[in-house]
Amino acid sequence: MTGFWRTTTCLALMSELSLFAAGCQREVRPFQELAVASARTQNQSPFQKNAYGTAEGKRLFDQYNCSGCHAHGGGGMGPALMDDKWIYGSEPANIFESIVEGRPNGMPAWRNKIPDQQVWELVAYVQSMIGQESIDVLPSRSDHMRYSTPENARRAQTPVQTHTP
Amino acid sequence: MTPPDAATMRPPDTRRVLDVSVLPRTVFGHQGLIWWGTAGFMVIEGSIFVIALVVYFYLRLQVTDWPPSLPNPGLFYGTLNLATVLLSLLPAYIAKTKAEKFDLAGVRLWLTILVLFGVAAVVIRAFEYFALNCRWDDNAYGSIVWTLLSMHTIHVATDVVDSMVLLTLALTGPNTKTRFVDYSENSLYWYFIVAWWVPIYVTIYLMPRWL
Amino acid sequence: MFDPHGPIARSIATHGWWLLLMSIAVYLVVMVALLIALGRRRREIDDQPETTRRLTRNVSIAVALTVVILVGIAASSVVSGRGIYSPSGAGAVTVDVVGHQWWWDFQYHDVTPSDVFTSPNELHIPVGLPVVIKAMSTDVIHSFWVPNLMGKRDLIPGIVTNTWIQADEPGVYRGQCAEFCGHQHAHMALEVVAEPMNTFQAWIRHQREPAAEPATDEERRGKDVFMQSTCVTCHAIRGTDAGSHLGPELTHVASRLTIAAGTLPNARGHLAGWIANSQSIKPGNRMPPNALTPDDLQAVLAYVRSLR
Amino acid sequence: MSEFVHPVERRMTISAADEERLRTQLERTWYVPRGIIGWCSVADHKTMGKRYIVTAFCFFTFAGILAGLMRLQLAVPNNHFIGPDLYNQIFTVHGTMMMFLFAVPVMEALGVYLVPLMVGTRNIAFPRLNAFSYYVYLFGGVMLVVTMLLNTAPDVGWFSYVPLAGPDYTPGKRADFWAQLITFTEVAALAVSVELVATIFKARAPGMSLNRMPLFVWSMLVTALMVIFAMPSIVTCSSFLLLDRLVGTHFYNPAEGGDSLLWQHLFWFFGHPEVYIIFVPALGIVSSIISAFTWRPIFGYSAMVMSLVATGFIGFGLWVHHMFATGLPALGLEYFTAASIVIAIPTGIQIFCWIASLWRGRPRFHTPLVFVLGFFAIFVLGGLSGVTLASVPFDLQVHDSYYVVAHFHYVLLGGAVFPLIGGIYFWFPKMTGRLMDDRLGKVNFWLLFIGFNITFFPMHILGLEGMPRRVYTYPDNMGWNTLNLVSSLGALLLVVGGALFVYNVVRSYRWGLAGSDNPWGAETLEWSMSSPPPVYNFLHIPVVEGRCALWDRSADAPIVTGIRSDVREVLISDVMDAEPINVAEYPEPSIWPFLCAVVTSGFFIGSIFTPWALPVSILPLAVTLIGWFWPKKRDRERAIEEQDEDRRLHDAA
Repeated sequence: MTGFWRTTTCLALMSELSLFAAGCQREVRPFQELAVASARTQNQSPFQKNAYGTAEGKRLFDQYNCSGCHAHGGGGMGPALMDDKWIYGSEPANIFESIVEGRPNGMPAWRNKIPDQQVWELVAYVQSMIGQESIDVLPSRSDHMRYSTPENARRAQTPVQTHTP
Repeated sequence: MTPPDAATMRPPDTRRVLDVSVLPRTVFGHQGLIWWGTAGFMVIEGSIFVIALVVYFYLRLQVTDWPPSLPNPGLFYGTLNLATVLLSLLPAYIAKTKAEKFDLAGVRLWLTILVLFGVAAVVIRAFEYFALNCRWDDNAYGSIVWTLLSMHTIHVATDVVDSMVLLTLALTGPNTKTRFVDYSENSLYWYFIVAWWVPIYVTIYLMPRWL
Repeated sequence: MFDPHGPIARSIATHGWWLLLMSIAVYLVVMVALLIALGRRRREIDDQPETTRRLTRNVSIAVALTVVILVGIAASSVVSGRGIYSPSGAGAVTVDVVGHQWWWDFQYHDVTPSDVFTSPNELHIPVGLPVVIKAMSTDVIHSFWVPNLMGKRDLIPGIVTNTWIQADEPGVYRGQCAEFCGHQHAHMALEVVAEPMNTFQAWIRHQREPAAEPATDEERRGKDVFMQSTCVTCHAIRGTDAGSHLGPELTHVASRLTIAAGTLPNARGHLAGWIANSQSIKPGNRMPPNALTPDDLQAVLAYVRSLR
Repeated sequence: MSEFVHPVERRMTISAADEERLRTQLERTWYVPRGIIGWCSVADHKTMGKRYIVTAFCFFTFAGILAGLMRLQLAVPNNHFIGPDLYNQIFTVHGTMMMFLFAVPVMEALGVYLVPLMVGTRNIAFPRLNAFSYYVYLFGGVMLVVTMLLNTAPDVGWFSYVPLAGPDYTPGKRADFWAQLITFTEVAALAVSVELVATIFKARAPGMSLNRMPLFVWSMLVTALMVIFAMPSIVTCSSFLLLDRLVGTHFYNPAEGGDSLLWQHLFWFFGHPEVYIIFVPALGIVSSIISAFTWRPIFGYSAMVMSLVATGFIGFGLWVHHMFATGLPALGLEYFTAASIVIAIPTGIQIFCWIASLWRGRPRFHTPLVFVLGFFAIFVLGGLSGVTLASVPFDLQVHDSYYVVAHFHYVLLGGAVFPLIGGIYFWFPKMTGRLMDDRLGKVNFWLLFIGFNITFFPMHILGLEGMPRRVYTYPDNMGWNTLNLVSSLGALLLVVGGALFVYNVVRSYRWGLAGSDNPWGAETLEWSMSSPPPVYNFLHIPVVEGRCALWDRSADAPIVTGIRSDVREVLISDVMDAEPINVAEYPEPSIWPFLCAVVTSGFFIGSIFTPWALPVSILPLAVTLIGWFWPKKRDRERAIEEQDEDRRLHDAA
């Protein structure tokens, strides 16, 4: 009996601790320390599992008027980013490339206009729009008019490669 | 100078005593201790309800239209629920009287009826959410309406479960006299929940029509 | 509070000194009473009704005195408050004070839309005249505070409130955000420049002008670098293609006293460090590091320094 | 239940053997279980009270270390020792921990330990709830410490203003941990308050009518009632914050009809009474100490009680004085100025009454009294600076400046922590049976007193010179350097003083002089039993004959008999006059409150991450709660006893 309770307690405490451990990466505020340069080659966003970077990405998405074409991810002149269809790939490096190099039919190249660090933040946010991020990292509603379900309340999508918008 | 402590004096051979063995061991109402616990939590939860209602009216002052660009909530299920819980006061009252007479059979019967009413209230409540005509994340109005309704739902559901547990105890025993205090306090708490549904109902369903 | 230079600050200071002196007096009286109570030579037992009666009387007198003093404080507070809420005359100018994380934008309105301009982190006001302030914020709550001139006014998103400011002597007064607003709350300062009316009007006229055209080759190259690099994504320079208002406007940046919201003096070296890596100076601010080549950086510096 | 049954007064012989038998039986009945499970099952108010106090002081130490780090960072201008990101977490956790995990809990803990002893009963009302509240508090506090160590600590200030703390400006989970910490501590504090109110109203020894209640008990009563009415407000607003962040509600989003000032109203409607929740128990401690060290009852008992009650009421009417700079209408502000000033009157009355008490008695300058004198010197200054802050124009200038930092440290450290430490010196012999070293105690006092004033007095001037709060660094040319350095050096003294206190506690606990039952010759009931008190508190429940329970006790004072000693029976009395009216039975120790606290904590922490925590936790929560209240062996016994009793009565009839 004693052993049972002790195990239960230990398990409960350990699961609490593991929740905390996930916090380390999520909560870093990487203002400048990031080795952004190496990220591209590793095909991994430096802001993976980082809530601050993702939230900055969300802010930039708004400020750089990405919504002008992508309409908060719902799509308009540009393709929707909230669905599971991905024309140019959904890997971080693909999204990075789409932003930096631009894509045919209207997506401008942001090379030299947005620094790499911010592009990676945007990549992190774009991924979070379809729930490709753990739930504790996804942004919640912003202090604007409501436009759709907040990112952390959306159903996660499995990206599918398509060739038609 | 010594402390003015007379207790150091030697006590006399026989002592004056206050024999309390004759006092009752089971009491109902505010003479007993349990009532104070129940009352304490009712005050706390009541304060939370008051604050939530104040927030409702505070948010009302922030906008011109109410509900802001949303339809009014549907009246049917909320009113039905109001009727249900008001009717349920009767079994609650009878269960309380029976409990205070240590009438086990009466408690079993009326507690069962109370549980049935409670379950009905919870089921109707589920429909109420659909009749609100808004989502919690639509705007602040939706948020406060959902919160008010959910706060009350949690109370109703908790007390229904509580009543079910008590009913089980009433059926299985052991039924000590203190247990009858619990049966009685359960009805008191149900009164509290029903009483709060009236202002919350008026706020959720009628205020959008009046304000 | 010690060095008031405006009617609001002065009225607060007078009232404040009065309060402080009163507090010190009360404090001394209470402490002396306590010391006497402790050090008093006393009889063995002092529970006689006479003593109790005397103590009751003294305590009652003390309470009555407290009430009188408090009523005085309340009255004084209301009286000096009246002068603070409403300006001492018609406002000479109306300025929108807009809080951003972590800088200030002062927007000077005008009937002619082209005459509207903004002056980030530097508020110019004419001496001796009340200036109406419309306080607002675009993100979180900030608080506008220039200790030498006035008390605080919170800038709250979604709410616009009016207050006023006035300086009685020309000078530069430092202000700082007083409501915690995130990482760089500590480095969210501003300068209030109070100047005589004609200087002020000259300043207004100058600020309305579009940016100066680059004069030298280096400045011209700097402008090209500016327009083709990340700078243009956030900053506006009137008279050029740069029109983004995410960061402070730079049309007359070289005329300002400080950079980075009162953090550094506006000198070439500081500016170079700021452009290259502002995060080492003000960690967490919204300006990203810029990996410009040394040549490009020098050119941009030359251009920006020419924007007087 | 109409007619009162009255207890029977008579004389009887109680032999030493009888008492010995009673003692043995009570010890068996009111046992404190041992072992790991036993440790988690304890329901004794003294054990829980001591744990509460020790835990609170652990958090105090942790938050104190954070304060030391802040002073280190601010010692010199433009310091890069701690960056803004870490500094913001540090000052937030410092404030949050001091307020929610130290100040309120430690005062309630003292109440948990002392109130049952002072009112003459065997345990606190609802002892299992008490155990539950302790574990919830402990888990919540540990959660905050762990977040601090893992860079996940809240960084939005202890006041957590939206929109900064909202979903848009604080990404990640930092602010959610803050909001849930509030839930943890509020659940604990509210539960303790209900227990205290029930104990004070219903479990007083016969004869202790309301107008004979010790002032400490009065202060705990006022505090508990304030908690009950103030904390729902912050529970509501922090839950709204969590909902905004987790499921996207719009309570604080101005773009969708919400309002960021709503947060400030709700927060300060709690936040201002909070200050008095911390401060009022300290007033009770001061009264206890002064009366014990002058051997005189406090002068003006009725005035003191009225002042406590008035403070409790007025404390709810002045929350807007934290919001003077938001631009609310002037007339409203003037009302709140007046209300804020009015609250100085009851406080003044109490100060004057204490001075009169000291005047009338012959003070003996032991460490506890010395700390109380320090309280006078510091608190009166803090109170006066508080009056200045109530004035709108002055407040507009110094609001959110270091003047305010100085003010509330004078009020909270001087007004609450100095009496508290004095109180620890005072009650330590009762809790442990050993006296704390008096000489070290005085050194301790002077270190803390001087260190405190060196640290915090310069902050008044810094604030008046325009230094804002909550800045991680400041420029070089502002003229703030010297005073900041002085302040940081003073903090060093405070650290030494704090360490000396811990050393004195530990040393005295092991090797201190053994104290008698009543080493100070104090008046209240807790000094009537052995030190440390037996598990059952009172061998015989006493009958109280006057306002000073022990001093007014006659040689032939009656005692209460007829309470069963083989089960945990306690006497329940009337609210006003403490007439015995019935007898209640307290539950045995149980592991279920602990398990319930574990599940509750799991739910609270889980709901930081996902709303699914609610449905997932409902079942385990229901299981632990039902286990908590499920009938035990004792209930079956009792049912049989009652049947026998009924049969006997029936036969007799």
